[in-house]
Amino acid sequence: MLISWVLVSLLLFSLGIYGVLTRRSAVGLLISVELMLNAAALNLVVFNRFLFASRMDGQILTIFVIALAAAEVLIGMAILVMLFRRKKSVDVTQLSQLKH
Amino acid sequence: MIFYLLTFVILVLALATVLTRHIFRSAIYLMGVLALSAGYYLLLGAEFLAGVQILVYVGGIVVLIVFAVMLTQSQDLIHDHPSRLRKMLGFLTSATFFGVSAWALLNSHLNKNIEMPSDAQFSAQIMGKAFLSTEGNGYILPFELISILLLTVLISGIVLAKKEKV
Amino acid sequence: MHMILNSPWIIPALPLLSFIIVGLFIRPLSPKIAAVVATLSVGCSFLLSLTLAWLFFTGPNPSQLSIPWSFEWLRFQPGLNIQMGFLLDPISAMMLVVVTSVSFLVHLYSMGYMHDDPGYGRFFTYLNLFTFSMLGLVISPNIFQMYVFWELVGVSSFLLIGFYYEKPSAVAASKKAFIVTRFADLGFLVGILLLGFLGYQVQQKLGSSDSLIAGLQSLDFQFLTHPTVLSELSNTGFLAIALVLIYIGAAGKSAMFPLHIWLPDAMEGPTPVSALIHAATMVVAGVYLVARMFPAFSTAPSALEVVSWIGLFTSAFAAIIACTQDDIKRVLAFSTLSQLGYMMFSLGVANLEHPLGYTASMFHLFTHAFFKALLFLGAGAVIHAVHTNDVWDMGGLRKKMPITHATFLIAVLAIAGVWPLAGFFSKDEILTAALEGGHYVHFIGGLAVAGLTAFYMARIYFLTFWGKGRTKATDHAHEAPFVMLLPLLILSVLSISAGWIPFAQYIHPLVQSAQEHSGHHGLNWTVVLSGSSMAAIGLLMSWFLYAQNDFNRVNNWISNFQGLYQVIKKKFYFDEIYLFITHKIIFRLIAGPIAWFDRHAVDGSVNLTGDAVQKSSSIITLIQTGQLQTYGVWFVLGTAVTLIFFWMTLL
Amino acid sequence: MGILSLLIFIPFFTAMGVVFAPSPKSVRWVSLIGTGIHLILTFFVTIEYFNLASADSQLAIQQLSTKLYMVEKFDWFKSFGIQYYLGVDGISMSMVVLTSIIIFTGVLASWNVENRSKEFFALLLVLVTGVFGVFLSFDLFLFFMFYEVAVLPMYLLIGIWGTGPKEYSAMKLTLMLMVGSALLLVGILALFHASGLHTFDLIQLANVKFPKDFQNWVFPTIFIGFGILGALYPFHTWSPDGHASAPTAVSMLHAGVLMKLGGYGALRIAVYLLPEGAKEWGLFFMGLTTINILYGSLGAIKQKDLKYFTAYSSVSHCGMVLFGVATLNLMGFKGAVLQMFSHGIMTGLFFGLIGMVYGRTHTRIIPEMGGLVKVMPWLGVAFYIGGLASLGLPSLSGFVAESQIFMGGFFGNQWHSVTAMRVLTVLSTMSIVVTAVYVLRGLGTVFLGPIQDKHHEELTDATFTEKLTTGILIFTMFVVGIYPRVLVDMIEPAIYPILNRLNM
Repeated sequence: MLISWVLVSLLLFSLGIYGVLTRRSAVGLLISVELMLNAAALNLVVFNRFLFASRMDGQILTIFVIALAAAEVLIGMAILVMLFRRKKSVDVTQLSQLKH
Repeated sequence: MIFYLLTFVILVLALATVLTRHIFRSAIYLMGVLALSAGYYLLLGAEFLAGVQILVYVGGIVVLIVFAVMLTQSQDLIHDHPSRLRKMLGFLTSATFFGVSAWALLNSHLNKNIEMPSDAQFSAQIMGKAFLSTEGNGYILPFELISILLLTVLISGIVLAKKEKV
Repeated sequence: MHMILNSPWIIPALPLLSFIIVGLFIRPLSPKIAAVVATLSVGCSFLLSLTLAWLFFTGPNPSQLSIPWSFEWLRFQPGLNIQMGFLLDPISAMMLVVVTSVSFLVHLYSMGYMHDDPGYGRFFTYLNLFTFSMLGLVISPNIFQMYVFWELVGVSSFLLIGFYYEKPSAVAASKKAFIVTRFADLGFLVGILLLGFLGYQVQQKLGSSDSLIAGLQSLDFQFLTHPTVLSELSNTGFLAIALVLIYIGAAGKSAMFPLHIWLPDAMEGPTPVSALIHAATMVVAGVYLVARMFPAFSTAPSALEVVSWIGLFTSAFAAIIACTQDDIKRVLAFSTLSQLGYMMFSLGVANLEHPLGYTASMFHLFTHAFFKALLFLGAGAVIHAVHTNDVWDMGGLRKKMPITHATFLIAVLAIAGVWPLAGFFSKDEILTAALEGGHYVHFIGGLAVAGLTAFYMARIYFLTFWGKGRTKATDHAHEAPFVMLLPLLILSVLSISAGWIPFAQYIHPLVQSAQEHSGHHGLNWTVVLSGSSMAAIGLLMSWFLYAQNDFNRVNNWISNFQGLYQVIKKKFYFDEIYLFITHKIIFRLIAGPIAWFDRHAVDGSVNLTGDAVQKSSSIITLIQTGQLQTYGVWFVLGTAVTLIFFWMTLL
Repeated sequence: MGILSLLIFIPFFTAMGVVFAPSPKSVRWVSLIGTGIHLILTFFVTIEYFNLASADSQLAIQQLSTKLYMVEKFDWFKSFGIQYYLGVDGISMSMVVLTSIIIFTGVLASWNVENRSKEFFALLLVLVTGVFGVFLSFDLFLFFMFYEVAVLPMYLLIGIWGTGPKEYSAMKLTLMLMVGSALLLVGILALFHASGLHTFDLIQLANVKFPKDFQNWVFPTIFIGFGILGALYPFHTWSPDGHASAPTAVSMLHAGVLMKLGGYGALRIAVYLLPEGAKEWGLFFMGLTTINILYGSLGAIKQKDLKYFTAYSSVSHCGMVLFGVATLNLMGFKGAVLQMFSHGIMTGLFFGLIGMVYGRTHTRIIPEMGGLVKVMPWLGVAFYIGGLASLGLPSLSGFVAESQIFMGGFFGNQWHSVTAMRVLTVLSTMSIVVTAVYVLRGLGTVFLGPIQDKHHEELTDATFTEKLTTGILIFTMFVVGIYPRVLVDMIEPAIYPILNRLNM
């Protein structure tokens, strides 16, 4: 049934949010973001399959999502490396120069 | 039936990725989740998608994450144990989010038991044609854009991570 | 000759003109010419006012009040327009003559007295300003214009007292004089406001019925002294209060009891100033005001009571203090105070039925102006010679300054009330008025004061002119220059002859009703005898104590009631009391806290709002921890809450 | 471009001229010429006004709506009913004359402003443009726009060229005036909507009979909005600080003219458009302003700094203006406008002189100075004339205004209890004594007595420009003092419409 599929992806998405908000290390943060992206992509495919079975748009979009996820992780990692080199740690809680 | 099994396993793995203190182990669990969601795609009849998922996600992105974990092997953060307050706040936020969206979903019109239609004809040809067709709902423009995007990301990734001239 | 009658405004205009011209243009160039021009202008206005008075008194209706010239100055309300004009009636003509004559003589005198003073030109400009404002006050047809010139007179006295502006005591004295008179003017202003309001209502009511009243404005003297108006006013009940308020103004200017403290200190000014302002003209303005409002006062007997009692008390009070003072000018100041008290209480005892008191007071004002001016100028000549005010440093000047001595002696006898001189007649009139009016207390008080006056005046006379010179300065004292002596001589002639002018025939309250005037029915012999005997006793006493040049008798007198003597010498400590009230109470206990309150409470509350905003904003900034996760939390929670909120409203 | 628009925008063009002036020295001359031309033009406009207005001064008594002359009226924002509506009647004419004199003498007084004189004069002239705009505009929106133009340059002028805690006081001054104009805006918009006429035109709005309880809340809002600028009691604290740290010309202009906007607006908008509200709140504000008068003068006794001394005295005198407005009768209004004029001139003179004395002795603390009259007689005499005018000496303008206000307060009106008004009037008449005390004490210590400070001996007397400045102001005070009909005839016809509307 559609609702159970959507609930699952929603649950995955919330876990991703939990991960983003609590992880202290930047890498952990990226991992949770990946999780959220994957849940969103799943949701797309589910809706395409259940509601618009005759069309392919959902899946095409998922491919784009996957491509974007890749690009995002790459940039994330590059920044992470730079950060690590500067701060000698990837603890997100120390990055608070934007306070005021 | 398979659906429930798969869901149970994925949820356990997802919980593990989020909760484990050890970053490396969480990367591995992430790989598990992504692989099993490829299974989902198979269940939904999108074989090509499942292949892509396995290839790109699991093969590419997770490997990249593992590299990153190896590279930033700083002593203090092997065990990422967030403070109680952060856990509490994080849990509270995700719980409210889940509660509100689930409540919205259950009350919305999606709640009717919509069965999976049987006559779905998915195939890679149709998807390929759709990617390159120019009229109607063709995806030629996003297709080109995504390629440019990937190119810039590649270059900038290298530039960013280059070691500064000391 | 008749030109002066229909355009009399020239008299005040001349001093004003010379004030402006001398003040702005001539003074910086050459003080000498400035002095000459100033004196000439006052001289001409003196001659003009003399002819005006002569024409008026020998003219067709000598006792008729008329306003030959006026223009509309300020419009308050349709029924309340203030005219600036010239009022001609017996007392204003008399006052014109007095003011201009004394002022002219003082101008002449101060040419000599102020000869080597750096502010020579400035002195004459101030004198001219004073003469102008005094003349303006005397001729004002309504009480508002009188208030205007009242203030101007106050300012010019402030300027003249504070003439030696380097001396801090002179500055303090001028400040004190101005503030005390200003305080009295407050009462005067409130009186005018009340009177204006009452008059306005009566004018509205009576205006329709009586054509004469309709023409008048509610602050004009003609209106305020009109019998029907007065009867209307008196039954509003407020008339007495208004008149007492106005009397406060008069009391302040004539230095009556509670507000007398500024006159002794006003002696800081140069002597010609004291002669002109604090003897002959300004201080008399209060008496003139009460005389001008006399019909109103007599319809409110309670107000008259106040006037008479304060007058009597002041004259007695000042006479007692005068006996103990050492500074010659302060003695004269207190004697002026007591003579003013005389005039006030003589007005107080009079009323419309038997107006002898009114005539007597005016007569005394007239004569007093001359002999008191003479006394001051004589004292000025003495001070000019020995350069000190203290009587105990003088002595034996009889031989060195014969003319000054002679004129001073005449003035002393005049003020003491010895027979042929002016003082005798006017004082005797006052005492008869008190006696006939049935005010026995006033009569006895008056007699006692007459005795005391004779005593302290003779004391001063003997201490300065008789006995041996007590200090070196008296040895080479020399007679004053001629330009100072001339006014002395003229004044002494006036002091002698003024008594013989048949005053009662001309000066009496202008009662519209054709009531026949009680003629000048000879001297009341009982009063003459008692008055002269009291004067004689006073003279002998001081001859006995002070003339023999050995003062042990005086000293042992003083020694046995030492305490009382000190209290009197310190002028009953009134100066200290007033100083205490103003500095301690007003400045420290009221002005201080207000300034503090303003700085901290009101200003503080403004800053408080500023700080409150500051603090609340700093609390809000706590959310900005700079960490991404916190923003995520607030973001998601925020959206969730708003979603829930909207759903609540939708369901 | 009618005469009135010219009157408003000459200072603005001079400001532009100043910006393009070649050398800093020529900046002063350009602004002087500009304001000079303006003064002459004002003179001609007054003559023009007199022979226009004298024709119907008799029938002014029964008029219900203000009779305007030299009107310029054309649409601006048609959709909102906003018009560019200029006109002049007795009250605004006297205010324009006052401002023109003050700005001319202000420019003269700030003759030796050295740093960034270009911006200084430009800002000063823009400020004056706003003030002229306020006095001549009869469209509420235009009024408010010019009101803002008048208030805003204040911040920069005090913040940059001031002395002492200039940032703090500039900030405080501007913020408090902004609160005032916020209240004002609320009032104006309330009027606009409640009238239903879809227009901001003052004259038309006056004919609308606003409901009583509407007036009961809008009147205090507008009155307090203007009161804040007119130094009403609790909101006056910006005045001492603001004036103390403002440069001479700015505080001359501010105390002399800007505080009059408060009084003018209270009379023109608050009382004229909302008579019922005025009757309701009249006694309350009269009580408040009595505190204002006494409080200001008593506060001034203890002040050590000359500028605070004058600021407190202007708080007390502006209180008298609002007192006159609150009496709601002919003499009160006339007295209020007269007091605005005379106080404007007086404070202009005072602050100008303080600037000149400060330029010489470099101290404004009263006890530190003494016996200056021997060294600078002209300034001493001018200071004393200003002081005597402020304590209400007849033959000077102060007395004429104060006597009108006190007489008005004493005569009362038929809506408030006359005894209460009389008590308040007597209380505020006491201020003439307190003013005398602090004026004489202050000036006595500064100018009379022996010279305390050795190197005060070789100070110089007034230069020509300073003599000109003080001369003009003193001459005006004497003219109004000796022959007040000059002003009274101008103001009285304009007061009657406001009065008739109250009695309607």
